[in-house]
Amino acid sequence: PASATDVKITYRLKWLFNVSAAGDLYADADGIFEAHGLYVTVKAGGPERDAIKELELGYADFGVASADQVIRALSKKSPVVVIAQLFQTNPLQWVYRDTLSNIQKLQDLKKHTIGITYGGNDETIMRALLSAGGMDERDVTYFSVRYDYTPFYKGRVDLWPVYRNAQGIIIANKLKAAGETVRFFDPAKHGVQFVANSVVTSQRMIEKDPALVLRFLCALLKGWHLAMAPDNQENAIGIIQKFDTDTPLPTLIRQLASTRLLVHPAGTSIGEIDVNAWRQTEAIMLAQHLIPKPVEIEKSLELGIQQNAHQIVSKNILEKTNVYIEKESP
Amino acid sequence: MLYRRLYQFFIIYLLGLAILFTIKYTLRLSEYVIPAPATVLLTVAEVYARYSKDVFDTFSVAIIGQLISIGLAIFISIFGRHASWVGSFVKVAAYNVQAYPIVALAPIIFILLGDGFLSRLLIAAMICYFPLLLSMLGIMSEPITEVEHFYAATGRLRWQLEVKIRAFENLHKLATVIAGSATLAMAGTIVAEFIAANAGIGYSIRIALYQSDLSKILIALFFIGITLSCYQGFLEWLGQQAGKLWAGNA
Amino acid sequence: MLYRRLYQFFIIYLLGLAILFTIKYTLRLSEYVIPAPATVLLTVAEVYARYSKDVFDTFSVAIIGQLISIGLAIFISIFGRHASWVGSFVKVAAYNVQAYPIVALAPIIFILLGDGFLSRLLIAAMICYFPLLLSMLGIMSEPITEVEHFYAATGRLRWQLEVKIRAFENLHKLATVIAGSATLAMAGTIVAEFIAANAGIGYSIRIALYQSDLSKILIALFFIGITLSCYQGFLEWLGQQAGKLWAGNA
Amino acid sequence: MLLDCQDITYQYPNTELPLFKHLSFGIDMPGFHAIFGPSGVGKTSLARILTGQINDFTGTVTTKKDNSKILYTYNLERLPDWSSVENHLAKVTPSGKEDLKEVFIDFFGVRKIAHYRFSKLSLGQKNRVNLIRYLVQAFDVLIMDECLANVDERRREAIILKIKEHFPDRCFLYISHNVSEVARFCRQITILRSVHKSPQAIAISGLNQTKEKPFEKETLEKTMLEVMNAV
Amino acid sequence: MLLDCQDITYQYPNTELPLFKHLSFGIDMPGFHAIFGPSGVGKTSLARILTGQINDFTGTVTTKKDNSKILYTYNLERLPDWSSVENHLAKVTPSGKEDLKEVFIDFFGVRKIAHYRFSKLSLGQKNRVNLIRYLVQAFDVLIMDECLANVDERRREAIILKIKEHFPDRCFLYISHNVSEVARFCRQITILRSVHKSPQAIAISGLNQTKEKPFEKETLEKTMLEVMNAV
Ligand SMILES: Nc1ncnc2c1ncn2[C@@H]1O[C@H](COP(=O)(O)OP(=O)(O)OP(=O)(O)O)[C@@H](O)[C@H]1O
Ligand SMILES: Nc1ncnc2c1ncn2[C@@H]1O[C@H](COP(=O)(O)OP(=O)(O)OP(=O)(O)O)[C@@H](O)[C@H]1O
Ligand SMILES: [Mg+2]
Ligand SMILES: [Mg+2]
Repeated sequence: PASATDVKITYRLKWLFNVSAAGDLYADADGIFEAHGLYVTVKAGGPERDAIKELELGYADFGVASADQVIRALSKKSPVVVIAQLFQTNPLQWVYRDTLSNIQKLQDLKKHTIGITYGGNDETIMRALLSAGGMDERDVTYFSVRYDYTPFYKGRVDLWPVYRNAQGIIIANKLKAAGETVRFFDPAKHGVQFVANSVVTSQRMIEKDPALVLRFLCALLKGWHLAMAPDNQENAIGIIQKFDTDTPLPTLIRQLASTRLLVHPAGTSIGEIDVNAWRQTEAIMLAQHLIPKPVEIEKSLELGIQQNAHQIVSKNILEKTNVYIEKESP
Repeated sequence: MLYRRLYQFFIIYLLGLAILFTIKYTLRLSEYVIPAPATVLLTVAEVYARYSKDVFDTFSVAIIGQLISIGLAIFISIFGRHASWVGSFVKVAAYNVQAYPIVALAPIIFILLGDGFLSRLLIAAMICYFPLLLSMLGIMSEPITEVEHFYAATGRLRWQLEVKIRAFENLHKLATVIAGSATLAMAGTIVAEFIAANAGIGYSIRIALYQSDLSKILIALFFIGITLSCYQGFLEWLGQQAGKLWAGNA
Repeated sequence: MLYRRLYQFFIIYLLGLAILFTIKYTLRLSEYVIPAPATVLLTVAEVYARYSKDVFDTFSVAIIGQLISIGLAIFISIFGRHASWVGSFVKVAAYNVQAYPIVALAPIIFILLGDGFLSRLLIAAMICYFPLLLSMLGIMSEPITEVEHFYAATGRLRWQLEVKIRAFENLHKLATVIAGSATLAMAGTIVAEFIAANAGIGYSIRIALYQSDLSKILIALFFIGITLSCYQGFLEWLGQQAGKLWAGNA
Repeated sequence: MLLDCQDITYQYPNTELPLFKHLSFGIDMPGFHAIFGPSGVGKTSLARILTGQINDFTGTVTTKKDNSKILYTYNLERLPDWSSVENHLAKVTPSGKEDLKEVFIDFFGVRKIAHYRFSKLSLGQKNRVNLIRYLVQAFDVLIMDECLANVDERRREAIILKIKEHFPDRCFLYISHNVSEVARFCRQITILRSVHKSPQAIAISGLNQTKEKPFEKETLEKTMLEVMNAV
Repeated sequence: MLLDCQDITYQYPNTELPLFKHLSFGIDMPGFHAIFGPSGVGKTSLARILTGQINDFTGTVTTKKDNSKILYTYNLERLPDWSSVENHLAKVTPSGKEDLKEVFIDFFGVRKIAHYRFSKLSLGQKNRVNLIRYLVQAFDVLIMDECLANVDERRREAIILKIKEHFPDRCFLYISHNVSEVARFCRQITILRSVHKSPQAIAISGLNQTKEKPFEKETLEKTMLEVMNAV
């Protein structure tokens, strides 16, 4: 079976190579995949990319997709399963200047101009937040977000959606350089748990070769562990820099730090699938009619494999030796 | 003529669908990758009203955009038609601006014009005017001696006349290009809406893309295509009429 | 000729910068809206090597894309030049495909062709070929009686000859359009890269946008512009040579 | 009848009055014939009717063999400019006619400019080159519409005689404004007259001069007078 | 000297031999003059030298007043087709010349087609319309390069006489292949000869016929012979 021998695998990311893919890139560049007998092509993503579609078309074997993609796919009978959840906290947050009064409760959003990407999941999240706070669109002013940040820079928009760990840092720096400081508005802190990037593969793959899936996931999670390990920062940074040439080192360090908090917050394990968060995500999408009827998301969450992989990895991370291969191979 | 255009468009569109569906069923792809015919029909019922309105909205911007770009192209080709310093300068400028992908220019445009209608219009015009410019430059920089000789010899060949003569002699070519450029005006507007506006079919397409809802996109394409076919037909008819009028039923 | 093109490009580029900086300093826009000259210079030192490589990469794709689209345009205009059913069908098809914003088609293209070189090339060609098509259609559908009469009367006017005659009589116009279309090939490739996001200057621009780094974009535009000016100059020179050869120093 | 036009009536779209009204004329034997008439009377139009370029006329045009090949050449035609005149001539000369072509190239005096592109030629040179390529084609009737108008008289006469010598059994319709030339060299001169006159076409027989048979001055002047009065 | 060409030498780029070698000729009085010569000898080229369209020749072209206006018209010119012939003529007629224009329109026989677009006209009609617009311009010398070549002789003669009557003090250079016409109507006939002969240009005085002063047959034939031999 494939699991015994070396296998070629294509792994489609969600977005361009950057800190949000730290672990994936680490596993690739540090030879962890090879060590597991996997020859993985890691492909950058982008807004016009959809890992789930590529799974079906056979262009990819594993991929990273956001929860709303997964749920949409499921509601359209796409045979996709989740084998790990990369972000425990959704990095999608809203940046705002501290000249704006601190937003402590949802009602503080009232009257503000809020940037959203129409059709994007930031819109979904914001609507969820508003309804959670007993408000709706009329209580705020939406502003359509596009490639450039000028409206936020020029103060026409109060809150601007960013990926906390990537753009968030960059923008914070820019404004800092201009003597301004910013805060971030984190939906999670206000009870909206909307799952972000997760590792997905196809039903077919799980059934055909669960061992391979396990092996891949182990390698991947190991990559993430090492990428997130504070004492391993130099290596992690070095690797990310190879792929993300456009981000200066100091920024990168901050980005990595911030990513740690999202991927591995206290009391969680890396890759852990937060079933409740998934349920809430589904509920939100259902409430906003983004899916016609429930998809029973938990049926597609491969908790078993994930936990299994987690134990193996944390074990041989501690032993710092790769016992896994001997164990598995006959 | 128009009827032919229309049903030919239908044929093409259906052909496209056919191909997609074949792929779907041969590769056994889920609704998520390629929707089933039924789904598409359901979606039609759901969005046709909104989309046709959107398309119309986009279309009206496109028309204005096209008019502007025609003006622009005429203007530039009049300056650029000579091999003079100014001529080449104008040309270099026009060409370079064109080389820059709108998406890259967009931020700058928004800084200068703010977002909304104006930027939308400008982007549409920018995408549409270049082909016009190219053919007009070609036409305007080529003397028509048998006609121009007299005016030149008697010192009557002011640039307006020169332009008029060359345009008239190439009426047919101009008509083709202008009619065709409608397509680009439409595409341009859509792109503009895609990256900028909060209205129009381009905007709807972007949302459909985010929600990876191919059936909506297919429907959008249908409305775009049909609107355009009609407009095309109209423009060609107009061109013929204009030709008849100007050249006296020649 | 080429020198003029180049320094004219410099003038234009500097003009553009000047405007931006004046806006910056008059409106007191802070560093992050429009970077200061110093910042831009620093960024140059940082990225020029990589960007020039990227631009060259993009450029080479653009050239292939242009060649393809020239072929495509010739092919279609040959079919589309008659008012026949097929002619109009081909035209309707060509026009409609054009009307669809690439951004909307991209996902479908990726589904069909996967990502990488091919999709990139296709998108580039699609953006570049249309203006070529329009002028070629205009040219190919206009008979040149004084020349064609003999061949028609003696039953020698096969379509190859017809095309040859019409192309030759409009050599100058064709040269203009082809030279100009290089611009679009470039823009097309950049857009393709922007969407496909895997290589070339388009990819770099996307990242720069994502990081809202205007100075990087400005530098990218500079490299694009300079490459293009050279290529333009080369093409025009080529066109003149071809003309001389074919028309015998006419 | 080699060529027979019966009762032809034609009016150009949006013009006041018809150009031809019940026009009839015929050519019953081969030879070098003329269509003569004042400028604007309809010679070119008639030619375009005979060749079918105009087909919304009433009346009938019949030829002896119903597949008779009628060629029409006029003085504004151009050869493509992408290669030399001689190349073009070579290309369009049917096999078997090469020698004839060479004869004409020499005799028409275009040998020394045969390596030029067409656009470089003088008007008269253009006329001659263009005529050559028609003469080497297969045809039953060749309508020459002022296609020697810009050649000097001496050369033109020589050319006409040469044509008559080489194609005794073909039918030529020579359209020219040179009375004496028409009177001297043509066999039948069909005179087109304005639409008000009837019959609109009158046939006069010319001197039909050939190398062998020169002409007498008196008869020439008689014929010329006849022609001028007929117009 | 109204117009004086001294020692003109010219060769077209990439041709074997020069077209003109030390060509000299002059026109010393106004009137209706001719430039005559076989097709391809260089009449049109000479005209383009006189009007400065060709300027890389050696030698000198001088005119009496150094701002003399030399106009050149040839038989392939077209009027724009976007409005009727009469509109165009009206547009380009300088104020004061309107009556003259009307006279010509009638006399040249283009009145009844004056409301057509140019493209609809017959060759001869085109020739005449085109000539009219030049005649009403201000000029000292008008070079007419075969610009009546497609008009019937009767009308052409009438037109020439009319021109001579209206412009006794202007200078015309009439380029035509019609020997008798040239001999009859022209004052000075400058004969262009091939570059091998020298002098390359010979002046012969024509009968210079006018309405008042008809011509004798014998002198005409003498002159024609003279011309033909000079060529
Ligand atoms: N396409 C057209 N539409 C309308 N009228 C036309 C058209 N073509 C020609 N005519 C008119 O028909 C008449 C005859 O034209 P045609 O060219 O046959 O004369 P022609 O005998 O050849 O004269 P010429 O000797 O000057 O060439 C002219 O009065 C012309 O104005
Ligand atoms: N642009 C050119 N390049 C090279 N040779 C040329 C060019 N134009 C004309 N010639 C040659 O110069 C000679 C004279 O041409 P030109 O037109 O002056 O003769 P022409 O006297 O007007 O003849 P025609 O009576 O036939 O009009 C011809 O042999 C022609 O081939
Ligand atoms: Mg005629
Ligand atoms: Mg000439």
